[in-house]
Amino acid sequence: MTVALDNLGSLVDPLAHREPVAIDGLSDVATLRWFRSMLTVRLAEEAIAGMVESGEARCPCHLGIGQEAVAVGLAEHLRPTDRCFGAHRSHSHYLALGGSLKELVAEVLGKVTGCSRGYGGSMHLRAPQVGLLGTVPIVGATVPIATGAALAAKLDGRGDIAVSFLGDGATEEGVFHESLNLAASMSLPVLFVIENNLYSSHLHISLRQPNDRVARFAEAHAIETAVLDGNDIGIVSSVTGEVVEGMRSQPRPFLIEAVTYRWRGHVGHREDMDVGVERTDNLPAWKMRDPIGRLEVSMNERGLQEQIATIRDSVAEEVVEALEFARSSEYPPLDDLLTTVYSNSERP
Amino acid sequence: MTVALDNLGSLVDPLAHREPVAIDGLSDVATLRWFRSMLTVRLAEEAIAGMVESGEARCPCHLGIGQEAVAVGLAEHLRPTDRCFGAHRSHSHYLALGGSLKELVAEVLGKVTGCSRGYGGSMHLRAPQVGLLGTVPIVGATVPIATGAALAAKLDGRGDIAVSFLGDGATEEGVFHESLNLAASMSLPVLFVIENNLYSSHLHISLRQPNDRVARFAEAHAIETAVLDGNDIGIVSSVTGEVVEGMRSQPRPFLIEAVTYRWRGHVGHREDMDVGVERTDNLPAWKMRDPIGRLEVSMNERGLQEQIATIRDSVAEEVVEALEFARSSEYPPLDDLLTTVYSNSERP
Amino acid sequence: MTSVQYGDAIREGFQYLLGTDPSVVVIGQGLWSPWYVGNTMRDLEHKFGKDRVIDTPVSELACTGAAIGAAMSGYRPIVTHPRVDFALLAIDQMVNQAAKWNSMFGGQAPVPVVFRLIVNRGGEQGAQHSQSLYSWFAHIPGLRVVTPATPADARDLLIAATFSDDPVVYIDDRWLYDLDADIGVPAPVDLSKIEPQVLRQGSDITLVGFSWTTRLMTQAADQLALDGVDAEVIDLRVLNPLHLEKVFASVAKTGRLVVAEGDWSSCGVAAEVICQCVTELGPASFSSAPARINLAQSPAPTSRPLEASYYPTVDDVVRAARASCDANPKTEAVAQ
Amino acid sequence: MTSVQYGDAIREGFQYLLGTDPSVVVIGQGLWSPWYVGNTMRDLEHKFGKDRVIDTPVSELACTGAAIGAAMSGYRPIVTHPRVDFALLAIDQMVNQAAKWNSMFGGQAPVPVVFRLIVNRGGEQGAQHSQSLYSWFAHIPGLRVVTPATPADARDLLIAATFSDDPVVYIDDRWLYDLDADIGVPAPVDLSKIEPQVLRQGSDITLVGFSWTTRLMTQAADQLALDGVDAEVIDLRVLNPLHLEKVFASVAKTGRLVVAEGDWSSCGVAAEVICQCVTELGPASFSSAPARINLAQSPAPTSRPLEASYYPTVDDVVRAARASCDANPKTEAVAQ
Ligand SMILES: Cc1ncc(C[n+]2csc(CCOP(=O)(O)OP(=O)(O)O)c2C)c(N)n1
Ligand SMILES: Cc1ncc(C[n+]2csc(CCOP(=O)(O)OP(=O)(O)O)c2C)c(N)n1
Ligand SMILES: [Mg+2]
Ligand SMILES: [Mg+2]
Repeated sequence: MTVALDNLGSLVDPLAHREPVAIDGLSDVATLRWFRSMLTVRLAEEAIAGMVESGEARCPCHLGIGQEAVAVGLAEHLRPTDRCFGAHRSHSHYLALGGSLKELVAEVLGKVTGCSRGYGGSMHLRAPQVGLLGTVPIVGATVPIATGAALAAKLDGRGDIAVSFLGDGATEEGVFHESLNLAASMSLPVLFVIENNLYSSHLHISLRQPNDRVARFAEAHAIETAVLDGNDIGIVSSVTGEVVEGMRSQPRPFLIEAVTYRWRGHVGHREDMDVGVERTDNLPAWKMRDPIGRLEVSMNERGLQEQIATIRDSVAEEVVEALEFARSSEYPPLDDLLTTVYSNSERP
Repeated sequence: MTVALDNLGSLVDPLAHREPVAIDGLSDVATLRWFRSMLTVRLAEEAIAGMVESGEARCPCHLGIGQEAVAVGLAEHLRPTDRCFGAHRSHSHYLALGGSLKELVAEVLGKVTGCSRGYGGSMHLRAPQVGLLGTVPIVGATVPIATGAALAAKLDGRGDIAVSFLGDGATEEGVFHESLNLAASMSLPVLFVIENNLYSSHLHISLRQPNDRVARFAEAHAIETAVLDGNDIGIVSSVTGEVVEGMRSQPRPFLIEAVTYRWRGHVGHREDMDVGVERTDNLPAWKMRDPIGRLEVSMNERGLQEQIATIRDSVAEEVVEALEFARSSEYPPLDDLLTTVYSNSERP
Repeated sequence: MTSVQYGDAIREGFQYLLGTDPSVVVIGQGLWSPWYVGNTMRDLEHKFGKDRVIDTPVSELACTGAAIGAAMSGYRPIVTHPRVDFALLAIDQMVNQAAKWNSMFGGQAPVPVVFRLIVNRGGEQGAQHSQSLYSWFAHIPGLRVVTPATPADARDLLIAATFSDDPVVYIDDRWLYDLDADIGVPAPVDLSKIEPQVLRQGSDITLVGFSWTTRLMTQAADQLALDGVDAEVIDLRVLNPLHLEKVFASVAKTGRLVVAEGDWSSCGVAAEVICQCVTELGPASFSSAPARINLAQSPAPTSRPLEASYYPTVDDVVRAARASCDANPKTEAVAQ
Repeated sequence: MTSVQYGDAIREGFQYLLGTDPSVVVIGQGLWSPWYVGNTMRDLEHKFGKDRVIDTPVSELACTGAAIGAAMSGYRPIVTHPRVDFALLAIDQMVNQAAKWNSMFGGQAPVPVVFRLIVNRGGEQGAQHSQSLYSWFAHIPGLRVVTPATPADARDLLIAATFSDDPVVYIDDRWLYDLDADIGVPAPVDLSKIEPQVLRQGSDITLVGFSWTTRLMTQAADQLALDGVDAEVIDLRVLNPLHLEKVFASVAKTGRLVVAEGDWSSCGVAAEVICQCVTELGPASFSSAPARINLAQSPAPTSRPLEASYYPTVDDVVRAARASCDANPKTEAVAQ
């Protein structure tokens, strides 16, 4: 009759889990790849933050700075025939999967060279060639869509999986639970990846849910779960690698709860405000759990300083090039508007 | 990482749980009241079944024959200022709470003397004077409504509670889970009463969910639960009595999962068909777990045969009178149609 | 040509689709039960397997989203809601997601899904088991909406909808399931080429219907003919995108228009048809005021006599058509 | 009289309601954040307590249902959806439940709830953060729909909506939040008595708007006046039940009509207004074809230049009004 539920415990303590990423046994190449990929997300988003601040980027931008390890750690286990879906905060998903940086920045600026031809902005990203079938800002919307993509993958029978990236807030939408049940009762190979950053806009999870560990919802649907430190790319990668392999050989759902933290406000570039509400959280402490910093410490220990510096320069240059590309691109032609509604270009 | 979930075990075994209801320590009066109330539901529904079969009743009728103990066992702990809500199969909720039998039958026949003035039929019952604020057939719809009635009760601060009657199928609607979360995070005094009859129309729960014990959803929301034999009115009454008392003194949600079984098809009078699909279940065995029969055995042991016979006659007569009342009533006047849309009788 | 009922014709459409295209899957609540889908899916789950004809938990939103996800992954799913009313739980996926997906991604992301919604009303089912809401879907750019009125269309527009690369709302009506007609063999057609159909030529007045009201219009035309009124009957077939050229041509000829819609009047399809005729043709093309016929402006009641008064009848159409023909507004116009 | 902006006027309405009636509670996602609700709720949670001004989990359907349940239990809840788009997840509760509840129970079960939906678009937010869907709600009997266009209405119709015993959809528009006007003290009015308002008298043409397009109409009228066109501007205010007597009277006088709606055309409110004017007044009352102005018939794009071309402008209205005034259909009618 009584309910004893685990909560996230030390995983939400910014003073804990600051240890460097364990890279023993991992090749330099693999380590550097992680670093490069996370840094690409970080620097791209910092550049976008700058454009938001200056007013150059006008669409709503939700930055995942601080959360890079989740998508990057998973992405290396995925293949282009997998089907991934995100939401409003999906720059990291897009870039980690290998979406074009230039097309991302162009999209943010509303240019026709953007990944969505300038029709979507930051909240609507797509890169089907690398398996990202769409990210949209209605909270929870892509969860059942990913579940259906998993149904397709299961019917295809080629071991592909679907991935649904979502936040802790999205677990409050009923459709998330409906999707868990569909996936469980039909044994669909969909990986629910929850980036639990403890916030839904301005509201801490304690104001919205009776317990901060959202993996409990999957358990109630008899779905296997792993709850982990989402700021440790070593853990993310090793756990998701095993999970994805298992799902490919025996189609079934799985839920990863990756505990992480966003550094910027819910939307926009600021660190001191969430949707107009002043932040009172302990951001400085969380910054000590920086997923990139924790990897860098290990890399430094291994003596990769030089390579790190090279990557830094190279990524920074890529970002500069992407901005130039985006800025010099055109806006979509006006008469396109009515021919993008239907697939045959028929005007409504 | 692995999931070990209890299931309903012997509670779904029609060969188990056939023991007579334990009435030691219970007064004759109380026992007879249970019997009378359950029998009223049973005979009323059998009469309605007859009218469906003959074509006299035309609205869709979902009969709860076999499930009477749940509503009856709970109802005695409720008061008119509580707020109860049901769904498509709610004759038992209406009658157990004390709704007028005459008005029920009149409503089923679409007469203006019906509890909903002939505007609702079997699927839309209401008896606010006894705390039933509405039953409607959109699956899951009244679950958040009851949750909001609990919010009102909490704001009122008078110890009233809300009751949401729902089925196992309704737990597949996302809004059920959203409501659990609202109730848990706001500590709302809403009692979710799930009559788990193992079916949603023609589909057994094993075809729809990975586990047959739906209380697991409440547990995931840190809501206390009780899972019990819904065909044993003694158990239903003693458990719900304690639960309701606790909720009145300290507002919080609770979920009762009462395992039971419906004898008739999903809709209509037949025992051999569910929504056009032939039944292959073991109904004869389930009939041995008859909630009324199991009480009657105990009552016979106590020597209440004579009182039982009297009640039988009296309830049968009430049903006959209700049918006469309904048949001799008028249909609603035609020009009412447009004046029932808005509360001030304004025509749309 | 063989005579086939509307309900069976839908089943023929499903059989054709499942039999000829392995990417077609059907998913929805009640697919294995005649209570929910009538005879339109009879035995298909046995014939084509329960992994292609999927009966589901009671989760309208997730099932609809799942169909959309499968549509993005190489399949042509048809998701069925056995009542339009239940589909209201799935509106986000239909309207916020599917309808906008291609446009949101710059015209590069088609979603070939069919939302089959069944209008199932009458029989004292009441307010939550009665809706059609055609105009809601007709209002949304990005959706195609088809409302078959005949057995041939019931089958062929289902096939066309499934082979369309856009999200299509296909609305069939249980009241038409016993309507029969001779139909040929299925021949795939391009949905975007489907236009309204003139079912009866006439010169005195234009009667426009769709889905169930087309039947009303045809019956009313027969009755009007007895009185010497020669009505032209047009079945709209596709409500979105709405192509009214044939209706314009007809009204330009007859100068009189009655539109019937099995739904509420306010902001409905009939309002749209009348508005377009007036704005396109100009008021001077009308010999009398156009008229529309709709449901009573209330939720559906249950009680039998109320139900009878709630739904429009052939007589209502005949009356409106007669009133239109009796009026002589050209004189009024001069008088004004 | 003090000058108050539309956004602040809404806040005044809430303050009045929460301050005068203990049964009023406000519930919705984002109530404590200006990103979601602008300045319309500023500090109210501190002033009246977080148990009466409730920010919620991201659960649109349950929160809406909860407001309905509270409304059945003696409260007058206002549930807020910070974007109309999000409310699409709550359609079942709004349309299947609240709108039908009183009728389903024979007129004995009123549901005094307000659904406050905010139109929040532009700013490159895109297709899922742009919708208004006025006509959807105007289509549903049982709902009342109010769309304030002025600061006074923003406040007073919120109060009237809350004191109405029916479910009311109150739609405010972020684009109007900085509109200011002198308004008096709040005086409760009976929502069912609210009629369209003539904001400017004129004799040449009738311009009908609501919510944001009323502003367009007023500005267009000023511009037309410079050219000697004397436009009458009418703000609809309430879309359901729609009372058009004042519009009929105006069109009977001017013979010309342009309706503007910040939404798609097909089956929209403008279609309804034009349809009613034609069916009620007859085509002969029109000196030229009525016209409507709507959004481009596509999902909202993000890119700035596309956005600019997507939304109607004052110039669009002026152009349509001029075209109407230049036409001379009476001659055409004779010619036909
Ligand atoms: C259906 C819907 N409701 C509300 C919103 C507003 N909204 C945008 S993001 C967000 C918070 C989501 O939180 P979470 O899922 O934890 O993701 P995070 O922002 O933390 O990445 C909300 C409420 C929305 N976009 N869609
Ligand atoms: C939203 C919605 N979807 C589907 C239906 C059709 N339907 C009516 S009752 C029912 C089964 C519900 O099962 P359960 O909740 O277990 O209740 P039971 O019938 O067993 O009492 C279904 C699917 C409906 N009425 N509403
Ligand atoms: Mg979050
Ligand atoms: Mg059941």
